[in-house]
Amino acid sequence: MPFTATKDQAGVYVIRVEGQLIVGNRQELKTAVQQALDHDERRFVIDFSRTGYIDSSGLGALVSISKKVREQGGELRLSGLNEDLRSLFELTKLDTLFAISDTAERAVGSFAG
Amino acid sequence: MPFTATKDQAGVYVIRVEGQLIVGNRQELKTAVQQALDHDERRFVIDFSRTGYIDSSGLGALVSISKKVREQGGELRLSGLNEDLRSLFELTKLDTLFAISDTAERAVGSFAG
Amino acid sequence: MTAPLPASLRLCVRRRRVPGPTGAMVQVSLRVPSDVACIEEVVDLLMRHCCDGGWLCRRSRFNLRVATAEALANAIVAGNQEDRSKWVQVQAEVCGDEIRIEVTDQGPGFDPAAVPTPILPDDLDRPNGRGLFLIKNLVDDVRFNAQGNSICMTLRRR
Amino acid sequence: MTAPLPASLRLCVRRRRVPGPTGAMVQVSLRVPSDVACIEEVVDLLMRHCCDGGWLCRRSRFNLRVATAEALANAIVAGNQEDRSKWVQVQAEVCGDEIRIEVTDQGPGFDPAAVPTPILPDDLDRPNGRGLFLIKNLVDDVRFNAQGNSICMTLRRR
Ligand SMILES: Nc1ncnc2c1ncn2[C@@H]1O[C@H](COP(=O)(O)OP(=O)(O)O)[C@@H](O)[C@H]1O
Ligand SMILES: Nc1ncnc2c1ncn2[C@@H]1O[C@H](COP(=O)(O)OP(=O)(O)O)[C@@H](O)[C@H]1O
Repeated sequence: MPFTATKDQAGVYVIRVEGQLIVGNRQELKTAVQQALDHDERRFVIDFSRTGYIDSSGLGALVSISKKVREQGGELRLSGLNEDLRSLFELTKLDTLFAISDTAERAVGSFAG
Repeated sequence: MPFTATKDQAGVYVIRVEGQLIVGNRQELKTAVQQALDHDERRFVIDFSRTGYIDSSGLGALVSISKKVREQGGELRLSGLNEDLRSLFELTKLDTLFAISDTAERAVGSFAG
Repeated sequence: MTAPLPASLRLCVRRRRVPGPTGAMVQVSLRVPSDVACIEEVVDLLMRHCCDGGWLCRRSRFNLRVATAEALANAIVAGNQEDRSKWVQVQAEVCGDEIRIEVTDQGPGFDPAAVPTPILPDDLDRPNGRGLFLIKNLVDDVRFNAQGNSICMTLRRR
Repeated sequence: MTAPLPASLRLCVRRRRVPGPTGAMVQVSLRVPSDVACIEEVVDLLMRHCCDGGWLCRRSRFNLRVATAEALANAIVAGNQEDRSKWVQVQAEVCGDEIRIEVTDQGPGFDPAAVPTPILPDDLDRPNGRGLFLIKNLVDDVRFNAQGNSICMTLRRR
């Protein structure tokens, strides 16, 4: 499975992207977040510490997800971006659109109690 | 490096075969043992716990090494053979020629103090 | 992600110890079905056969992976419209310090000059339009044929 | 062990979703130089392209690896005498529940019936002569051409 989701004690929904986030599987990520929203989850971390690469469709999916989460009054943070992955966000200026933490733990911790 | 050698406290020379032991690299193993013999090592364990496969040249190299070690008054044990690797020794009846231990630790321990 | 059924595929690799007639040390050609589920495997095959060992630095390998995945996605989705009767042809060559990857689809082509830059503040929340921009920023040179159904990306070793 | 310089090599892979004219789902051909340093990579390439996913059980994959490495070693060393101007041709096919691997060298061939069994107690400490015996015991069927410079090994899925 390319995505594994866990809900932490503080009620934050953490999704880890294993492998690639690309045109062939981004829909699965969108569906996973939508289902969680439908189950009243509102705090999301998408973690990339085990991700190889992301293509423009993957970046686009993150943009859509971020919008959806905001529209439903939720919050989204990204975490675990290595130098290579981070460069994709910087090139596309998406680093200005997303809240980004170093690690999933920090991302979880940064949600207001 | 396909072979890593360590000398343990009890004075046993343990060589680990990493990857394959085949026609393309068996000479390196023979050389490693010969050099150790030249440095007066006499107790050898060759460990296969990190080995993928062995071909007939690799088996043949072990036979030659075993003979050399015996001729110089030394002892050789093999260890770490998984089920697949062990089947090669059984097919060729070489399991009757070699002293075989489950683990490198047991092989080391089985040398007379 | 691997496709549940392995997709049909044709791969040819020609590797030389000394440069061949075109100067190439490695030539790889791939015929890929118009199925996005193939992209990851094709990227892996190209990287494995073209960038084996320490030939390219980590960042360059990453950039090439992303650029190749992008070009394949464009060829399969925008070019061939995921029509399974159409193929995507990939040619890769390692020549000296350069690697060239050419991706050709059977679609009508397009005018790359007409594609807008996707990084204006107002466009940041658009879900698409970043593919060509990424490619151009990740490799050293990008060219299209006149029809626009074939892209050639060059990355230089540094 | 990977060769310090990547060896020259020609690899063609043809993979289908439905059986082709010969019934094959996967066809792989490889032209390999007469260099024992290539064996490991060739075995890996064959396994990757023929036995991807869980198609074969662990033991069968192991047996096929060893048998293929053996056949390549015989072709390169006994057949082509490590003469770099000679090649080894490998053809592999996956058809239904069978995988066939054929290894052909450019040597004079030999008479496999004349090769003695290497497991007599007195022969156990001989350093060679176990290759064909291993092959025969690791796969389901072994055939040679009349000349003896081509071996075809078949392994059935169980
Ligand atoms: N191979 C192609 N064939 C036809 N049109 C293409 C091709 N590649 C790109 N395009 C066109 O260029 C546009 C921009 O592509 P791109 O920057 O990759 O973003 P996106 O694919 O997300 O729209 C696409 O929407 C498509 O109209
Ligand atoms: N492809 C080949 N061409 C010529 N002779 C071969 C070939 N394969 C095997 N042989 C002959 O068969 C003998 C037995 O081979 P084998 O059982 O693999 O043991 P080994 O290679 O260790 O001698 C070899 O010594 C060689 O004389």
